[in-house]
Amino acid sequence: MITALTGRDLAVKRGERLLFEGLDFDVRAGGAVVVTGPNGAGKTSLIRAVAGLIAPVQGRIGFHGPAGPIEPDEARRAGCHLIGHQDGLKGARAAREELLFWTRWTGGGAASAHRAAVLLGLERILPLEVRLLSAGQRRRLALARLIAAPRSLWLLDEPFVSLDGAARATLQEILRRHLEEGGMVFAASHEPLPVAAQILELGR
Amino acid sequence: MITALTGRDLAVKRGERLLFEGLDFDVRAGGAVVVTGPNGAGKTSLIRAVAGLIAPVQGRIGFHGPAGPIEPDEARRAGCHLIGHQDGLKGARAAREELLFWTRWTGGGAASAHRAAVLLGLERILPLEVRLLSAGQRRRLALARLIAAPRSLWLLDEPFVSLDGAARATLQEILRRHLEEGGMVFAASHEPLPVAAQILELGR
Amino acid sequence: MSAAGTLLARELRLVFARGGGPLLALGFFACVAAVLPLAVGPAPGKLALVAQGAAWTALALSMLLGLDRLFEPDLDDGALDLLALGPLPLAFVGAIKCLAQWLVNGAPLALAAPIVEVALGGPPRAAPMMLAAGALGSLAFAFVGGTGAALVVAARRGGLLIAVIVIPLIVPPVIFGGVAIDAYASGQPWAPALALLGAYALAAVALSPLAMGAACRNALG
Amino acid sequence: MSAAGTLLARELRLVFARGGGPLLALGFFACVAAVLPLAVGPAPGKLALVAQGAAWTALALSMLLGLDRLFEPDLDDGALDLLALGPLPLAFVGAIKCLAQWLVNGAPLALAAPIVEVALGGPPRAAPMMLAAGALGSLAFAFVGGTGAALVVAARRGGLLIAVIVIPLIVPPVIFGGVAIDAYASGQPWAPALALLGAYALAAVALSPLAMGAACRNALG
Amino acid sequence: MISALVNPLRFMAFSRWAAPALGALAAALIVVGIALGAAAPPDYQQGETVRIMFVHVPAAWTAMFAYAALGSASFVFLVFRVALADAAARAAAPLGAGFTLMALITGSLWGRPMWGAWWVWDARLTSVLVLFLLFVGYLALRAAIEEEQRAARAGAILALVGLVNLPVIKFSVDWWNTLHQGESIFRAGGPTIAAVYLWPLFVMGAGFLAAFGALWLVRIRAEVWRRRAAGLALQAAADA
Ligand code: HEM
Ligand SMILES: Nc1ncnc2c1ncn2[C@@H]1O[C@H](COP(=O)(O)OP(=O)(O)OP(=O)(O)O)[C@@H](O)[C@H]1O
Ligand SMILES: Nc1ncnc2c1ncn2[C@@H]1O[C@H](COP(=O)(O)OP(=O)(O)OP(=O)(O)O)[C@@H](O)[C@H]1O
Ligand SMILES: [Mg+2]
Ligand SMILES: [Mg+2]
Repeated sequence: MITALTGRDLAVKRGERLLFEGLDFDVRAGGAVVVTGPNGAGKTSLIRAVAGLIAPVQGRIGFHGPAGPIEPDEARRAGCHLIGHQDGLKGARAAREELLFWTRWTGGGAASAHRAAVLLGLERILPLEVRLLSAGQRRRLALARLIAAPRSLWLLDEPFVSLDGAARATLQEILRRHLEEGGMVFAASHEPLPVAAQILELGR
Repeated sequence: MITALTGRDLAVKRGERLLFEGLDFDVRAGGAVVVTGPNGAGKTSLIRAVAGLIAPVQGRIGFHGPAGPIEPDEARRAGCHLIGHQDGLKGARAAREELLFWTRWTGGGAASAHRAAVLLGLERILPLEVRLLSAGQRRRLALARLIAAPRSLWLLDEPFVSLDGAARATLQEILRRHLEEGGMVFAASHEPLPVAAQILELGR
Repeated sequence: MSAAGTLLARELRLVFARGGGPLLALGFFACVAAVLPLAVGPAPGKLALVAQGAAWTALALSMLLGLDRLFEPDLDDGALDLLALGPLPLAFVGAIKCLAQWLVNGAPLALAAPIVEVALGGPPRAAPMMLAAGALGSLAFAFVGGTGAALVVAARRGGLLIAVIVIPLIVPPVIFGGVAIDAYASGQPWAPALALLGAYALAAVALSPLAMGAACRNALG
Repeated sequence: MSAAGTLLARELRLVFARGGGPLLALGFFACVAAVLPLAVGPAPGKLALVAQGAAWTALALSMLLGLDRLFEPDLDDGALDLLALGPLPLAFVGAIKCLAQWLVNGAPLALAAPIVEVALGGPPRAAPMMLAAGALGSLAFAFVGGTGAALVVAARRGGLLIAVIVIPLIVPPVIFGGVAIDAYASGQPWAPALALLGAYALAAVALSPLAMGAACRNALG
Repeated sequence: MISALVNPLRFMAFSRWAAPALGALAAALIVVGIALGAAAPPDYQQGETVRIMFVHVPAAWTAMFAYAALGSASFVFLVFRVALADAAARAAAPLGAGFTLMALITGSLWGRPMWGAWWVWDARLTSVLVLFLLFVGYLALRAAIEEEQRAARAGAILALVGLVNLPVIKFSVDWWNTLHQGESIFRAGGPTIAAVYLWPLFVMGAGFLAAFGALWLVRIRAEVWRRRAAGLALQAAADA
């Protein structure tokens, strides 16, 4: 259970290009950070760095639990969840299979997976192969996977992409609730989030 | 050169599910249609039907040139361009390679490809492999491919996805100009287009 | 540059990127040539008897590699949609893909076949026929294999189906080639078998594009 | 269900979906068995001489099929990111993938090997060793091949590298197995060769997960 | 006849009596064939085993005929978009697989005494095995594609492509110095089999073909019914 996330003096490089440096942030339980900036500024890269998928060339990312600092790898294994530009869903498998697998993999159970599916209005499409889903349905499936897992730190890379109005509202509601319950959100987005959040502006 | 697109009494099925029926639309040179509706309503399917990638179960789609009706296949081969949820770009190839290939394939030349790249601010990233691009940069590359090709009917499936403010503005400008020049736009989108357009509302 | 030319250039690059180009096929081919003797064991002459057959088989199998990547990626990432909106019919697109497959994998394999055959201890005099049969055969394999790949892509089920569907189709050319090589090596009349192989290759080149085009269309829907 | 169990279940399904499961490998295997004789020609007995070697080679090659699909899809569609955020270290994930590969392809191939060997006209008495060597060998091939696939995916280059990287790694087990089978069939002492094969397999199972884990990490960055 | 095949209703009417009639004919022919075959003297070199021929050869012929039927039905479906033709193709495949298997089994039963081996990798034997694989592949492909129409089209294309194998089977014996019997019946210059064997062979052949025809019609009818049922189910789902 992660209760705080801190970044200190972060710098991330892709290839030879330095995307940003000297970046600091603090998120506490119930808090959110929104990363904004033009295309290619480094939002996704920052999120991946927090997820431990990219090593920053400088600075450090710290995770804290109720009982003080947690070893980052451990924190990520047990406390983080990610929604990226790619959703990691296999087109040839049934939506239900994928939802169940990822939920279990991240420590959730069939019950919570089912609840998530209902919340996002996926019941009807669960039997379909993922490749048959519409873009928005697919995105909802990824979101269902997120909320079905008992993880407190959500890393969201443009979570609203290709959602319709109704789904957006649902997601905003979900985010609000997650924060109320003491979760944390670290999101990259081109549109404002409905929750009070620290804004990290990259690429200026 | 397509100067008019008409749909009459269209019905499209996916699997056993009837997405919509009795759909009519008319687009003339300089005109636009925007397809709206909730996720899974059938926007993408409709666009793919117009592109000839899905056969409607009923109704007909007609293309007209200055000299009267054009045989659909022919019209699509010479006059249509498509931007879908998937961009068909190969991650392992350089952005420039992909842009040039698709431009040539759709009848454009290196010059127009270059102009498009400049217009969308892609010069710097053209040498990169596509997989290294950010989501928005990748989307811009797809857009560059679209405007570099001398084709009058644009089929756009959520063209604004993952573009930043600046890029959105550019795209809106591009759309405006395309219409002024007598082009046609057939778009699916969850957000309103900046141009006067006939609205097709699916899924009610 | 003509549309066909552009497409061919792209396909050639993709085959390279995908399979490491000729080197994958050749590597596999060489691997067989290297592994077979090891597996057969040192006893001299044993291998020589089947050298031509082994080389021919290895060539046929090498051509099957990477078939499942011929159409699937383009279908999955949406490139096939745009190819369908291009100036050339899908049949033509399929043909060009197979041609690229042959240029990058088939031709080098045909050139390597005699070497492998001799390396396995086969009679050097069989070499020319290895080359001829290799060239024609790989052409047939490329196009027939492409047809199988295009049919299977609609099922989104890769390997098994391709194998089940393509194997029956490549058996005839394998037979013809095997006979031609055998006959040539043993000084019997080889022309008829080679002619049959050529005919099959021609038929494949001429007809399978239609099948591929129809199959791709079918997969797109 | 434990995380490992869930993952294994998924991987098994994916290997099935990807290659049509055992049937792809078996189909390829059968294809070799069907094509080789045709290529070699009808003259009886010729083939029998190399039956074991051919079967063993075919098995080794069949195990190489679909290796390039072991990690690449998960990397491309972002699944690997989420696997990295899971409860198990990537090394473990890699090991499970290879295990699935072996369960779905390797084991059935081992079972089929004696049949193919006999079908090619080899001595039935060699069958037990075909089975033993097949089981151990395919295990080694699965893990070594997996390592190669992981290394390659980090380099984003398909087949070529796999061939170049994996082939040298699988040559030793191929030799050991070939020798063991040969010795067993001809009544010579076979234990040492088989022991070597077993040792290699064990080493592969023990060490390659570390390599895979590191390679995947490196691919993600 | 053709029009009857194209129009489902008239086909159903026609097949209602045609199927049983063909079945009866098949039964009669096969009984006579068996009798003639049993009456035929043992071959001077093959002995009693020669009688296997009376099953083996007709089975082989019927297998090839079945594939021809599959191919032509597929052609009609692809070109003229006749749904019934697809039903016919689908119905023919399993039957063809069955007869092919029969030819393979009887053949290898015959091979044991004649060649001292159940199986040899000979061009004809292999090409028949290929025929079997083609039937299997056709069924597998159809099974692997969920959507009815898509599966039908893919299958039809495959069936057409597979037609190349028929001449290979037919002429493999000439193209390759096989162990297998050369053309001895339908060959330029008349048959080389003694009349005592030829007659039972022909009668059995006709019987097998008739049997195939009967079974085929029955299966097509079943397929048509299945589709009607599916259609009704959809209707119900839509109305509900
Ligand atoms: C699995 C083994 C075998 C298979 C798959 C097989 C297959 C076939 C096929 C497809 C035909 C039809 C050829 C045609 O009419 O064009 C045929 C005909 C025939 N087979 Fe076999 N056969 C097998 C074994 C044998 C054996 C062991 C014998 C006896 C030595 C035999 C004797 C014949 C004869 C006499 C004919 C009729 C000759 C002709 O008109 O072609 N077959 N077989
Ligand atoms: N090997 C490389 N060499 C140079 N630049 C690279 C390399 N790899 C990635 N980049 C650059 O790094 C940046 C990655 O940015 P990132 O994906 O984090 O952007 P982003 O803020 O998420 O943008 P978007 O809003 O489009 O998603 C891009 O500008 C890309 O061009
Ligand atoms: N084989 C199938 N069986 C049943 N339903 C299917 C099948 N294939 C596709 N569908 C449904 O068809 C619809 C396809 O919708 P489409 O992709 O056109 O939606 P869309 O309007 O583009 O949605 P989005 O806004 O999310 O992109 C989806 O609801 C999907 O679930
Ligand atoms: Mg991004
Ligand atoms: Mg859509």
